[in-house]
Amino acid sequence: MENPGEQPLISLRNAVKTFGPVVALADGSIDLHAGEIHALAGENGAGKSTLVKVLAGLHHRDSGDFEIEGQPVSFATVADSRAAGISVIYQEPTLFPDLTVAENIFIGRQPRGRFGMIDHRLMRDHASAIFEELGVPIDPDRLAEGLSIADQQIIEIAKAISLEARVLVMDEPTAALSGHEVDRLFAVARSLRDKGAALMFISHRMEEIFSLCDRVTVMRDGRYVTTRMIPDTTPSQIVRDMVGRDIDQLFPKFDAQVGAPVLEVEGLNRAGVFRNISFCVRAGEIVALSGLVGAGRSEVARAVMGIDPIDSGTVTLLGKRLKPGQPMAAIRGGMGFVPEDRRKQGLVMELSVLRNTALTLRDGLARFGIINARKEAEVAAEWGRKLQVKSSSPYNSVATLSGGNQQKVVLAKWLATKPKLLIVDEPTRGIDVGTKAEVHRLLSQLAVDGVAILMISSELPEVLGMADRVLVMCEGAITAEFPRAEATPERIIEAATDHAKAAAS
Amino acid sequence: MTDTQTALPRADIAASARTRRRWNPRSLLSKRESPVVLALLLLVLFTYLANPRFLAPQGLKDLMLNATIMMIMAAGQALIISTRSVDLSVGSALGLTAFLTGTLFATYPSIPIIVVFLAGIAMGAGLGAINGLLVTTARVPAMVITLGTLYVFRGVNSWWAGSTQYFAGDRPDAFGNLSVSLLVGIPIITIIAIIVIAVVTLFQRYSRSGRDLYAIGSDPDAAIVYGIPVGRRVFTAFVTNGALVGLAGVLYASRFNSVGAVTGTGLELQVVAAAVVGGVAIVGGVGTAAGAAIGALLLTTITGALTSVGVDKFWQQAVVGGLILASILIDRLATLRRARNLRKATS
Amino acid sequence: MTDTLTPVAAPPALSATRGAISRTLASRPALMTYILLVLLILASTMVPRFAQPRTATFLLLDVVATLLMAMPMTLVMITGDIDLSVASVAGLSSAVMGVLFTGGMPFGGVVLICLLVGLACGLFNGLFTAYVGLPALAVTIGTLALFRGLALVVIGDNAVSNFPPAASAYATGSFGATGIPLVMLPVGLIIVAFAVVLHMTPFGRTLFAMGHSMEAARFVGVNTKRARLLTLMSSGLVSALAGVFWTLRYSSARSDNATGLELVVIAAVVLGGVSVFGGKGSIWGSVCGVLIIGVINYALRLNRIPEVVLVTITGLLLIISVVAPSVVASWSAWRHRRRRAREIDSTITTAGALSA
Amino acid sequence: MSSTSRGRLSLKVGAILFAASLALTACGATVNDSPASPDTSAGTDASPTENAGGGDLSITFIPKQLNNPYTDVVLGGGKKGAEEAGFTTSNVVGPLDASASSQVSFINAETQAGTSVIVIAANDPDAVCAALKEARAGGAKIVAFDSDANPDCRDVFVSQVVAKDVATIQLEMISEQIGGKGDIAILSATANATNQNEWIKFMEEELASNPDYKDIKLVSKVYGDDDDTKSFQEAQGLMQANPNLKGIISPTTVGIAATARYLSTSEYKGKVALTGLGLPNEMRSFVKDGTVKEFALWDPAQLGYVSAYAGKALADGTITGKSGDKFTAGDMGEREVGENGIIIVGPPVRFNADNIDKYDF
Repeated sequence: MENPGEQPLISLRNAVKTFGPVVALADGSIDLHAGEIHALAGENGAGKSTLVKVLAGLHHRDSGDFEIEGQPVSFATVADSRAAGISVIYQEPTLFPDLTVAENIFIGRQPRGRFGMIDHRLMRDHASAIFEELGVPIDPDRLAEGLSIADQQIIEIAKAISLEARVLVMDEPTAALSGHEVDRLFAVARSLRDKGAALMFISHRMEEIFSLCDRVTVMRDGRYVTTRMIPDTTPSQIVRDMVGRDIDQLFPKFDAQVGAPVLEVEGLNRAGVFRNISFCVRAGEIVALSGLVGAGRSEVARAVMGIDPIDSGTVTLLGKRLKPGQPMAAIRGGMGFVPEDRRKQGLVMELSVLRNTALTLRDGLARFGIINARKEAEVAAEWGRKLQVKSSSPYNSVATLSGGNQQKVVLAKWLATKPKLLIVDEPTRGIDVGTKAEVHRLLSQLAVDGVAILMISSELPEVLGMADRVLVMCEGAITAEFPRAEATPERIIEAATDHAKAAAS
Repeated sequence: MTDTQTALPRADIAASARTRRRWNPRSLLSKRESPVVLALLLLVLFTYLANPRFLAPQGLKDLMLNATIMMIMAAGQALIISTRSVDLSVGSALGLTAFLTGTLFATYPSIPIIVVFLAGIAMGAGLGAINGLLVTTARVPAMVITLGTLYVFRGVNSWWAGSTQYFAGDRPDAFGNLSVSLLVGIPIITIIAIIVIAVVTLFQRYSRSGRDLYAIGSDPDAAIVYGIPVGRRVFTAFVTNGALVGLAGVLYASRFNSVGAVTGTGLELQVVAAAVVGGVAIVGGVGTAAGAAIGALLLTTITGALTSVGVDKFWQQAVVGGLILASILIDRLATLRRARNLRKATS
Repeated sequence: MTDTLTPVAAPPALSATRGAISRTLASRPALMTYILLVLLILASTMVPRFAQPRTATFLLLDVVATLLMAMPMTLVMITGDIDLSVASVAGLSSAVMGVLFTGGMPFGGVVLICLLVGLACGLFNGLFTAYVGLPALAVTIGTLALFRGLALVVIGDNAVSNFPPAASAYATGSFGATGIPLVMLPVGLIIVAFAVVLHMTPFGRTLFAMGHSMEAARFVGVNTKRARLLTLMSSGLVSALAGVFWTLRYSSARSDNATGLELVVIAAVVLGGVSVFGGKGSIWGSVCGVLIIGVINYALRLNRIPEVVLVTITGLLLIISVVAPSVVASWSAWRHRRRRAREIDSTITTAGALSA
Repeated sequence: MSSTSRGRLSLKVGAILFAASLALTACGATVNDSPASPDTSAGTDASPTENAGGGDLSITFIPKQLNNPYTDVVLGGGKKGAEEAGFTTSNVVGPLDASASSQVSFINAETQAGTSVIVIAANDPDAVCAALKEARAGGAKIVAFDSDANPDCRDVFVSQVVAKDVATIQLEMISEQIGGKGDIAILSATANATNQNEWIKFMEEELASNPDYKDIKLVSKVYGDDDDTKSFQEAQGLMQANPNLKGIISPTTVGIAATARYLSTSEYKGKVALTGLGLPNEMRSFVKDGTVKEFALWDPAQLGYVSAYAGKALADGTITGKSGDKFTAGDMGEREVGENGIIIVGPPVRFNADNIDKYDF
């Protein structure tokens, strides 16, 4: 790799990590040098997060070499990696909701005063000092419960700073941040680099990688692909490295006949979550709901489905007004929902493929209230076949499937209900490239078949490639709507960070 | 990590030492305990108004003595519950240590009292270690494991004791006097209990491993991600709780007339209830040993108070049940209100 | 009959790992059946007088209350909740029965009201748990005390014993020479009903889903609150029925009837393969769990082995039943890891050889 | 695929095994049906297989609960009596808690074991009744002792003493100790204990009718359930709720010991009188420290002893339980069955500082 003369601070070579039959990391390699910001790029499911967790000591690699300053290391626990100076900020911050902000930063290393007792006041002051430095007004005494994702992220960064880490790994730290928060974070990151720390930065946003980083390593399908110096490369080159093929293939978009409105949402409100949400989705149309993480997109979808309560507003499906808070009514009316969090919401991980697939159909499969087990198995098998779910047995739990196949099971169980409206929330998050294209093709085909689709996605290429219409949300309000022809990355990002308009609506 | 390598900026502590030193009243008790303290004060007040004898020296002494053993056990249980576990075997463990105490005095009449205390605590800790080991190594819910050891410990106790019972006469007077003699108006065993509970509460608030327990209860998965030694901490919590139960067992032998095969039967749910009433959330993460102890005091006081004001004794248990429900309900409503306020604040 | 009681496809706990051990674990109910059979055979050959119709009578009568309560408990625990108040509901139902019957109410009406009282208790638990959002463990610890307290309030220190002889005879009688108690007919019907509901209805399917993930269940349109309410109400209702049976069998309506039975029920159900975390379990497994404890108890009692041993064995069984699977799981996970590491080693060696 | 067949297979195995088990138990049952079936004669020689040998008699004691010192003394006497009376085997079984229903399954097991004589102290007179009837139908003789079962379902009841004597002696003692006037209270065992309730009834009648006791007022009755802790706390409650209390009668050994322990450690020591029925070994220290002046009890060992002989006499057919039947109870001499099948053991003894060291039970 580059800089052959200089010894890397951290070097991971040919790391392999498997979970049962799933190979999460087939060949993970990366070198981090002191004083650099190193981007790690790759599609969802490319193995970035697994690699991060191996660095963090959270996962143990099955094989491969791991060296710090030339010394082979093996981390048994997170504490080991932390002791070696590695600090990780995860994609989804995991704070302790019952502890204070200050305590969340210092847990396990609280400053101690007399008699070895924790000096809570000193701890608070340390936290305040870090927040001051970061320029964020967070009360160190408040409980972490109920903090916004952006604030949680800041606390994670504050923790890394307080740890005096020499390696800081940030797994998509900007996903939920607003423009000026991102700028602030970058300033901090640069100053850390200038003081000699090694930073690893994971982001899907090319412009961020190019404005912040010095080098970039690309991964695909769990394997190391290449490492390039940022000044010597271009975004399109990296995207090619990531995808490994032409990008058009990923977003097969068929021409569909746009028909009558299927879903009409009027003036939906929920205090503190979203407000004045009105839109419509027609048969055969794919409408994307875009925006930053935390803008309230998933919450709107959940409210439309009736999973979350609303304060006011109406949801009309095929001309029939749905009672709020009753998902079953929405499902009976022809609504399907592929949720954002496959593991927690989309599937019952411990249940079998069969049971998961049949779960949406449970009432339809029953005669006189008794489920016909054979029919249940047949229907599940049929939809498994249609979506080409690869599993060794329909009686195996879905936890044993790969992410892509799990998502197919989720899609299968909803398609089995023959929905008129399908809401898909981050439909391709964390699944491999091949399956991703399959999912996209499937969505296109559904649209051709006259299904109305509401798609939530944080991936701009997906939004631009698939949507007939793009709605953009910012801070709980819809700030823009673009037809396919008018949607550009710049416009969408602008609307997604249009706080002024969001506040005005 | 060496200074040359260290690069992350760190706030200069001296410079940041705030002038804004607002006094923080969260010393030993957080506000979670205030409802139960208030309830206790009101209960004592009303009972006193109805029957002044309730707070006569003897009444006060009885009040404290009744609660002492339950208070220690509730404090220990608070440690366990704060990690999102539970220990149902405490009644049986108490029986075993109480019987050990009786046996020691009967077998070695001249044994120093302190040795008996240490033996009881050690045995309790050992029983706690069995629970802790099973829970942490087998990774199965503490509730099932301790339900199992509830039966096993009780079985061992019955086996060991058979029909043997040790009575007040079998023990040195000095030992029995621990639960009789007063020091500044407070029975000695109560003083022991208060000291122990204070130490446990301080541990919870001011030690790193104590704080780790809350982190584990707050979000066990996050605790693993953070590198908190979850297994070791939970194990330690079980051993500590065991030691406290051991202490309670020794004090039980001092306090009550006889110890035998069935001593302490059925205490487990009362102890859990006391902790819950004292503001320890059953889902972990919050609550203090002191709160749990006050919960125990409230539950034991209510029985005495109802008798004292002449409420039909048949109502006592129902009142206790209502109290448990009320306390978790209050807690829940407070949480809901907080969540609503947060949502409003962000909108 | 077993066909209906055994879940059609018990999802393998560790389908990632193959081999004989995981295969055995894969169907817990079958394993429980086997253990029960071995116990029955052992008891019949080694315990004098065990193999008699009377054993069926006495043993089954002993476990009827536990068996009844275990049915809704299985549902409640599969959903991820727990009901510690079952024995107190039985006590309350017994107390109400005594007072109303003494008050001159006709027997049928008395039983009906007892069942309604049980239903109301379940409703109370269910509202607090599902709709107010409190943990079932905490709620039912509270109602454990509350319902037992109400039983005391209702009947106080009294005991009522003059129930209609026909009713008592029914509660203690058996089908002629078979020795099977008469009450096993309704009890059997209740077991079948619960098995059908849990394993063969849409409602039952959703309970498993809820136990594993409340959130995922809500996303497929399950009214999780109503489902939790219903399971807890069924628990109240059946516990009250168990209380009525208890009263008739012992011809004694008292406030302290069935005290402490909740832990026995939970122990039996967990032994039968129900996970306290929810999502796992079967009616047949729970029936086996109750019967296993019942057979051990009765066999030992016939041999005049002290109660102490029974208590200890119950506890050990419970611990083993939960520890064993996890020990086996971690062993096979370790084996898997080793095998995988070997595979990778060899792949890398091959790859290395090729590239070289 | 493999998993599918695996699941099905285990299901089928389960089904077959279950069916087999039913068949097996059923077969086993039919084969072994005869030995203990009810109609095998009500004779004393019906004891089954391994008690083999014609006239072998077995006796089983079922106390209120095991692991209770008083029970131990009673059973000690019972074992001695059983041996002397000629029982081949004698056993003690029983529950660990004194709840109403817990004795039933023990009676059932004894019924099935074909035990010739069951001696029982009933926790609840009615709860054990059906099971006892069944045992009698199987040929067993039932001797109730200490606490009576419903007279319909036992042959005889061996009573410690004449119930009225117990009531009067306790009233006499308390009256002496409080100087004939003042408030008193009773701390009993369980609210359903037959013997306790009978004594309490006699005490209430006596208080109402006897002019000697006209200044004594019974203000409260509480129940400690024969549980040390509960009794202890009930004693506390009594003191608080009744400021003018002069004396407590506790006609149960657990209750009096717990109350004595409370009084001896409280300000009421020596001020509030305590009497009742207690075991000398348990009460010795309280008599010596002045908490208790005097209490009473019969010799519990004699109770067990006579019960064993009564069982033998029933089994031999010497007596049937009807009034006027007579039998010889070993060293205790001849005893007569009184009204309702009650056999009286002997008068209670008073224990005080002067004589307590002479007794060891």
